[in-house]
Amino acid sequence: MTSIVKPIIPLASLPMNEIGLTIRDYEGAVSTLCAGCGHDSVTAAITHAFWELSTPPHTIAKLSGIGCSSKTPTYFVRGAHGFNSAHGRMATIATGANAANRELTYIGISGDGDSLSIGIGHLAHAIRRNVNMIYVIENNGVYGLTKGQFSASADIGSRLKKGEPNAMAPIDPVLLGLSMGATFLARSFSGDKAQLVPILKAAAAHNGLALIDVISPCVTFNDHEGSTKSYRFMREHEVKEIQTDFIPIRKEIHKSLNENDATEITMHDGSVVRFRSVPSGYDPYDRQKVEEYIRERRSRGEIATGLLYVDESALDVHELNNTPDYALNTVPYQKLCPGSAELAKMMMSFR
Amino acid sequence: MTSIVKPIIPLASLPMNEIGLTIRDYEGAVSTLCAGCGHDSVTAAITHAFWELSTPPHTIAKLSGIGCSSKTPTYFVRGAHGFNSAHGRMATIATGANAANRELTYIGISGDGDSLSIGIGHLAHAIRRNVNMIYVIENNGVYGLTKGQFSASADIGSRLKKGEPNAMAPIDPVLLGLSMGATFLARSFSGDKAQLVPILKAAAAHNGLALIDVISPCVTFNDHEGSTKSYRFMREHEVKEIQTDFIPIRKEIHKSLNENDATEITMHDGSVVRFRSVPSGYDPYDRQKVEEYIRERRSRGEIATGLLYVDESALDVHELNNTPDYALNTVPYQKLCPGSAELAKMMMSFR
Amino acid sequence: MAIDTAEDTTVRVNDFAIKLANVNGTGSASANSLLMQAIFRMGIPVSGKNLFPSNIQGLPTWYEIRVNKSGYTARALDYDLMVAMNSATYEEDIEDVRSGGYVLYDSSWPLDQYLLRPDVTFLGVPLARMCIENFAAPRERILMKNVAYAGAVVALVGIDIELVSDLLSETFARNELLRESNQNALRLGYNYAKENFQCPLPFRVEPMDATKNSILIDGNTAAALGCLYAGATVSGWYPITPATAVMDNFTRLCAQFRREPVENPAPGELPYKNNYLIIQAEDEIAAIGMVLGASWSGARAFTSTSGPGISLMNELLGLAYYTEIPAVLIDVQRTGPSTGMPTRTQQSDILLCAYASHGDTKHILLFPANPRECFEFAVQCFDIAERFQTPVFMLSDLDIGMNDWVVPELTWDDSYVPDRGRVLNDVDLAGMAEFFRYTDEDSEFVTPRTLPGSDSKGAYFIRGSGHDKFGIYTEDSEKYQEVVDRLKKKHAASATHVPAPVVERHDGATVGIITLGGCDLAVREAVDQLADGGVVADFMRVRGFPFVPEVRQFVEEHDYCFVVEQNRDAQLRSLICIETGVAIEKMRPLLAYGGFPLSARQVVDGVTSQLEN
Amino acid sequence: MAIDTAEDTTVRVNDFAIKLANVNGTGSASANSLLMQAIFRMGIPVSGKNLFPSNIQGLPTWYEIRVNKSGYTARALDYDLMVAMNSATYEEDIEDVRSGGYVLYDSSWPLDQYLLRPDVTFLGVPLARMCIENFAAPRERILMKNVAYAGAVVALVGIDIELVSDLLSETFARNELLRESNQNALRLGYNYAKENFQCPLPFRVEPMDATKNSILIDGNTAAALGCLYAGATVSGWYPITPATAVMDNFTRLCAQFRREPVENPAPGELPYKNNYLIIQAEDEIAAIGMVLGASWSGARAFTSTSGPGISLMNELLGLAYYTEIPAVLIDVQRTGPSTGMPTRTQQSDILLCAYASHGDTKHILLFPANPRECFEFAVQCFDIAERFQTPVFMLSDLDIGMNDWVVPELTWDDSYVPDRGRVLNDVDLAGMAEFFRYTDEDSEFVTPRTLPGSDSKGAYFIRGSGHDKFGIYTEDSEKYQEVVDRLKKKHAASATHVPAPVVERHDGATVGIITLGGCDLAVREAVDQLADGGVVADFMRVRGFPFVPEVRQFVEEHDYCFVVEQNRDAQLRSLICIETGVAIEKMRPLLAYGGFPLSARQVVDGVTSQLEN
Ligand SMILES: Cc1ncc(C[n+]2csc(CCOP(=O)(O)OP(=O)(O)O)c2C)c(N)n1
Ligand SMILES: Cc1ncc(C[n+]2csc(CCOP(=O)(O)OP(=O)(O)O)c2C)c(N)n1
Ligand code: SF4
Ligand code: SF4
Ligand SMILES: [Mg+2]
Ligand SMILES: [Mg+2]
Repeated sequence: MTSIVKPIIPLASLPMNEIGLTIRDYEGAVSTLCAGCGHDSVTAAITHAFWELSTPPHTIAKLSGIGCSSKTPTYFVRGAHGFNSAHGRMATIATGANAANRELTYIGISGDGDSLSIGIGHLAHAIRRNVNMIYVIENNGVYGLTKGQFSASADIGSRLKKGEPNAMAPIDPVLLGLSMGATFLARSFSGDKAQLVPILKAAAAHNGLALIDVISPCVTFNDHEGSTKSYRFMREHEVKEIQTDFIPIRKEIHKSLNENDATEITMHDGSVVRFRSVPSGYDPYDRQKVEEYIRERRSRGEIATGLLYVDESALDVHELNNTPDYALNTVPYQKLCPGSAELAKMMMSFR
Repeated sequence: MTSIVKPIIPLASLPMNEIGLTIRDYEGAVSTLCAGCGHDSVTAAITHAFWELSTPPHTIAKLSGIGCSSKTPTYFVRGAHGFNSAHGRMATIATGANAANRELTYIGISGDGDSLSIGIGHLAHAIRRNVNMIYVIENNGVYGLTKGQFSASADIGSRLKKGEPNAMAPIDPVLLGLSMGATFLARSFSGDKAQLVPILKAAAAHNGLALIDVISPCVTFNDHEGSTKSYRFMREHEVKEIQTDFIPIRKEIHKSLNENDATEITMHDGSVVRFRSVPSGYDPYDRQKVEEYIRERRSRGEIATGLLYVDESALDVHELNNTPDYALNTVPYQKLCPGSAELAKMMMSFR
Repeated sequence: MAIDTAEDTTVRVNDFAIKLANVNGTGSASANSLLMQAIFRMGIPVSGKNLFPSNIQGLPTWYEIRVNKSGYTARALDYDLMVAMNSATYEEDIEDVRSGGYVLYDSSWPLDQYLLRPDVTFLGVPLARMCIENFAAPRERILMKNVAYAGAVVALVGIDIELVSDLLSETFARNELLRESNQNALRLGYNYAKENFQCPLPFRVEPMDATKNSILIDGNTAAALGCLYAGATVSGWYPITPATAVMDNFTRLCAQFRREPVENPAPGELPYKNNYLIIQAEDEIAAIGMVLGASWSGARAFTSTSGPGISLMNELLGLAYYTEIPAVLIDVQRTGPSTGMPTRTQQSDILLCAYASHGDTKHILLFPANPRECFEFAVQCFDIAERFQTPVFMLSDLDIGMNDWVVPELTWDDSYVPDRGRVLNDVDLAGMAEFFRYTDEDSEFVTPRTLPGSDSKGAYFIRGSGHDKFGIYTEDSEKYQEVVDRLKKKHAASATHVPAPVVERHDGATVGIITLGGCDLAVREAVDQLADGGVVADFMRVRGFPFVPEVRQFVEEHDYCFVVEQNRDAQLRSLICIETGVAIEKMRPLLAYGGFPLSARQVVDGVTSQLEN
Repeated sequence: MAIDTAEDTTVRVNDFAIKLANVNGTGSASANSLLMQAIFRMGIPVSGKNLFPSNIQGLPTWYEIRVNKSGYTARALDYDLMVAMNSATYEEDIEDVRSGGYVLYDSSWPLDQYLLRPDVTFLGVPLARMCIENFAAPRERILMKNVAYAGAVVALVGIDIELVSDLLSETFARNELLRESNQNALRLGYNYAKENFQCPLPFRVEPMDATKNSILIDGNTAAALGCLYAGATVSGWYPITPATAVMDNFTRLCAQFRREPVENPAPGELPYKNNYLIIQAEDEIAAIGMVLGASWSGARAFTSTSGPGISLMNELLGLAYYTEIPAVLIDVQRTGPSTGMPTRTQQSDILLCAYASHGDTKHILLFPANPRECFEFAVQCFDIAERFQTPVFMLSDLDIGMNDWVVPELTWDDSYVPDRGRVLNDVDLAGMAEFFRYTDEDSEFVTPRTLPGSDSKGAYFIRGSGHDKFGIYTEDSEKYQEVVDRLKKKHAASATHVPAPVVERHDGATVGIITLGGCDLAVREAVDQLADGGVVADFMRVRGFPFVPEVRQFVEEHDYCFVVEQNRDAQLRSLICIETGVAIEKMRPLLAYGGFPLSARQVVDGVTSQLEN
């Protein structure tokens, strides 16, 4: 029931892209996420990016793991082929699908739990193989679908809904990517469509794995205990409480990040996050500088955003394996089977 | 049968350490690895380090995964407690053991296959949790025990015994460690006991996870196809060949790395590896510089060795979790059980 | 504005069912459990089943309350009253009421004509309107609607309003404002019903004395309490519905009862230390790995998970079995296969858990039927795991784990001494000539172990690879077999340590009914109903695996038995057959695997239809 | 220097067994298989079993050659000749020779007195000395010792020396130096034996004509060939003994047969492209994930692994089952549990594979008995997997997979057309009003699928969560059950597609013997031996799961059956009972699980001892 068919209301006035489709053609089922969830904004950006790119919907393969974030592929490009797999395993399935058919545009949607805990090994190795795909982490610092545990990207000292502060350093997927030899690394904020859409388009154009870390706030589980705005705060009996029984209706946060300065964004729970777009003149080709830049910003309490690193020269998984430029799943069986005569010949070597 | 009991020949003349034990007391069963295997040199260094440290054998817990490297804990400190677990899972078991008993010295031995492929997620998260242990990767670039496939640390362009060159960039555990917030990172060469022993001792003293990447050549599967020294090269019928039927007896490579200059070491297959020890005055506390240094050396075809990074200020898993300084497994049951009266009291809240 | 057409006027006291249809995330669950709690406090046997979606906000969710003076509180399928608060599901919800029943709805908006079943009475309460008139904040308007309909239900079924009012005051003791609004909303609904409907309806509650020594508790909380009382100190876990609350509760309980005060804390230091360490692992493989590491080291350690987690633990479970390391796993089962329906219940991990891992492996399973057994069995799991040095599974499920059940109060015997199994300490070692890990087996085929940190005489090298009884690596057939043969015998020997089956025999019974776990209540009710209909059946609920001989005997004593379980493939029946050697044809599967708690009707219908054939 | 004490002088032609004891990594395996190959080329049925350690160099390893004119080539346990080349195992090796048998040893060093069994003839050949005298390089001296003892064996059992010499020349065609030394070493050993012993010994070979249309091949190579011929293009795998060679061979074969020439390669570009992609994954979870991704996309994809790998794949196998994605898994079984004995054989993943994953799941299994069946069944696996859109396992084992077997030549029918199952292309879609993934089931309960890249009309969203027949997410009991019920029926329908059991009935049989896989040869030999001893037994070898009705009938037709299998827990017997409903007591387990290939003696002894009781 989490996917509800959205009525398609023909709006003649909507603009068409190069292949004659409107933005509506790139939408999917109605979202069943919490009102105000950052993931819905990412969905909107993806919808937009594919529409702008005029990618024929049926040439898109959208994959995901398990989590609130991983539900979202149902909510964009209904005409695309989708695979909602198992928790943490999206990268492996995308790798296999891409191996069989390199001609599609692959987009994987994952969460920080999905990609940085259970699936971190697969992410690391998909990066290393340079599987040609867009890999989006909808990063909210928590496990949304299982109701608010910290993820490995939770910030030091943040307090989760139910108590103890998190004291371990967060895993930054961009730094992980750098250490694994990634060829495209970007970061953005769910609410900044102006930044996110071009990044998604660049990612689609990139030959190899394009990792996009999108900070995407969870409105429900950032309703921290410490916050006096919390409904929960006011209740006495923790034991019997039915967690997350009431979830107030929130609005998605939309905000464009400034070009050359830090942008402060207030989250639903009142906390403030400082984003910084890479400055003009920033060189995304120098791996060492990139790392330095990210760490330096981090040390100032800022999150660097933008297209952070790119290496267009690297080979993707198919080039590394010298496969043909057509899809392997289209090779006719006659070509694949050596036939009886070859077998008979081969039998000689087994005598 | 891979562990053969070594006859203990009392040698009165052997020097004793602070607790009156000789180096013999820190040995284990006779190695069943291939003659000349680098892992045996690492075993010798570990034996030496613990002897020098005068660590009482029974206070050592040695753990491993599966692989040639993972067999080695049987070969050192026979009086220590050992756990040869499953492929890639050593870090998880060490974490649990350490949680239950923080008072022992934990040493985990792993291979590059064990730690950088199947176990990479556990390694990353053990680093993040800063589990107080020595974590040794006996890194040979191949899967030794399963007969010579490339591991994720195999160098670009190297050729494995059976054919295709490896075209993916190697995973460097030190760079991975930096991206995960590691607190102790070192690298050495199996043949350089002079460098390795002090690193092991420093690792034992470190409060947190001390990762040591030891380049440890596999003498059997570096017998590359390309090499004219290869017995295999001379045979015609690949199909029927019994792989690795004949393994020539080799000697371990021993060589101290130079202090301030690169050291070239010729491997058994004739290839040359350039090691470089960190220069005097090198600052292992500056994370950014460390990264720069490693990458710069790498770009010159050199492998930086030595104690590369250390952060003594970070909290280990117990400090992060505010546990007492005694072992949890020693807390008497009476302290752990709230008793019937408390239960009766609690029952009131369930009415 | 009741539409009086088919009102059923037979008065039924303490015997009815209410279903409440809501949208999740709107705060209804608290209101619903308030009703159930109030009925419980009136001394009446009651149950509440929360049927919720795998989603955080905005989707349909239901709550079912069954009141039954005789204690038949399994899920009812006949609803006397439907509280229809979700317009998106009006149609199916109204369909669901029994003929002659009632529908309570929000009459702020009119009901579509086509929804108006003639055989049902519609009770409209203008909830939204009332809340808009009485509350200012939008958030409050949404929330108070729930309390208001609860108030109406209180009036309609005759719940003691003061009791409900007290409950609200307890809940909001710390917040006067909220306390006030809640009380107001309660009265709003209550008064509206009193004024507009004939209260109480023909089905109603009247105080009883049946729950005095009982509590309302869910299985996950009870299991966590069991782990606390068993003395567990380490756990590794990974979040998963419906098991997460086991660890949430364990964490909360540890924070409450396991803090060791620090005399003079340094500045910045906390004034206590935690005598426990709970690690949220990176995945389930790591979770079980941590449990094995800690158990190896002699701590009582456990994990809680659900089907997908057990699948991932499969490899390391074989390691634990073969190396003989204790481990406690609480599997709160949900509907499979794969991700399946994470918020629906099932008993479909039975075979997986019994034989988890490749190669020849067998594990010990305990099957609790309710939260009280979750508490007791959790403690037993640790005793058995340490005694037999092997993984032990408690197979709970979503229905037991996440719903509140009325069970007798949990009690604790302070003379309990944990069975830590055969562990040698340094004194023991000193008295021995030599130590080998897998020698010196006792009558139950258990051999003593040492813990890391023991004197070097007790040092050995655990390995999941072939080993002989000395713990030494081997590739020799006989030496290998000697060890795995003992493991098989050890497993069999544990049969008398798992909770014994509950058997109830009835004179004249020819047929038997076998069941397990949370099916208990529904099957018992069915047995009674069948008896009323002239079919006398004996009853057996298995509570542990391996099976004691009684299980086989029970089957053999009957012409045939029905095996009632909540999975598609008759997994319990398979296990009984394989492991007791009884003829499988003597056991007829009676399966309900739609994901909802079992109801007696399903059992009665199943039995009757097969008897007719 | 033979010690003539108890020489057995009965001449036995083409009916004996040799065991060769070596140290691994010394080059002995090539010499040993040279002997076996030569006997094969003489037209005589022969087998070679390599019993090697889980280690690379320096540990004991054995090789057994059985020669049998009647084709009884299961493992023999009576050795006529022991080639004792490993002083570390002299004692047990010499113990192993049958009374009246022979021991060949290196007499460069004297044998300890206590080793000299009086009932055995010792044949000393100064191998090391000869090699030191004849070869200069240390490496050669070690290697040539092997060829030299092979030469002695050639003389001792009467193998055609020219044939062996030809084999060596073929092997070292490219290297004259090595060819020369090998030839010299062969003659050295041969001549020494001829000169010093009475050659041939009473047991010996004589040319036959029984292997003309046969080949010598191992199961892993054959399975790889099957995957090649089936048209597999993608594989994801992770190295593990004893499955690694499947992928090694597949890789090699693809490089040979699957390269598409490039017309005018750019400078630096290779002159061909690979019509395949084999990915060494980071672990087995990734390996099966890749297979599922590729199969979803319509490629024929497979993985090969062993027990620990299947355990790790457990979760995703449930996803594949529930979402109906084809997948082929080759499980080359080894001795469990856990890491177990990686270089020993067993059939102990049967239950795991049949029911892999949590929740209710059932998979399709094929059980090859030899390399030829590995080839044929591998192809069938793909047909069945794609037809039934579900994972299919081929359960090979170490004995089949890694040993060379004499089997009839593999042949290929060029008219073979792969069964790609029900896949809709854009033309099909154009003709349809609408497409839903799990509707329109055929008589075998299979529904058509589309591939990613198809027209948007065929686009759908695969999910491992609860779904209805339209593929839409559901938490509704009926809709959920409709799908899983069809899955159960679909699984049952595949029974007639898996290879049928092989049944051999004998007049007057009262007892049946059921077996599977590599037990085939030993059980057939045992059936014949039992018949000689007056016990007439019918024979059935099951070759696939789910079972056809014939399996149940076979059991029912006999008073009882023995189920011979290589695991501790009688897993096949359990599966037959659960799935056919036959009484389990009618099946008596006959189990051999020490890790070595089965021998007829074990079966005969097992049956006889039970018959006596
Ligand atoms: C093997 C397995 N373990 C656990 C779960 C339970 N689970 C579902 S979603 C999720 C985490 C989701 O977190 P994240 O990926 O960050 O996504 P979000 O909901 O925050 O978008 C977990 C642990 C599962 N589905 N499968
Ligand atoms: C789950 C699982 N998969 C595969 C294997 C087979 N295996 C044993 S060792 C090994 C790799 C060893 O490589 P590495 O860790 O680098 O150790 P080395 O032998 O090179 O020292 C593999 C894949 C296994 N034991 N378990
Ligand atoms: S719980 Fe958080 S992540 Fe999930 S849908 Fe709601 S707001 Fe989004
Ligand atoms: S195979 Fe390589 S890694 Fe393994 S023991 Fe031999 S030399 Fe060492
Ligand atoms: Mg998240
Ligand atoms: Mg290695």
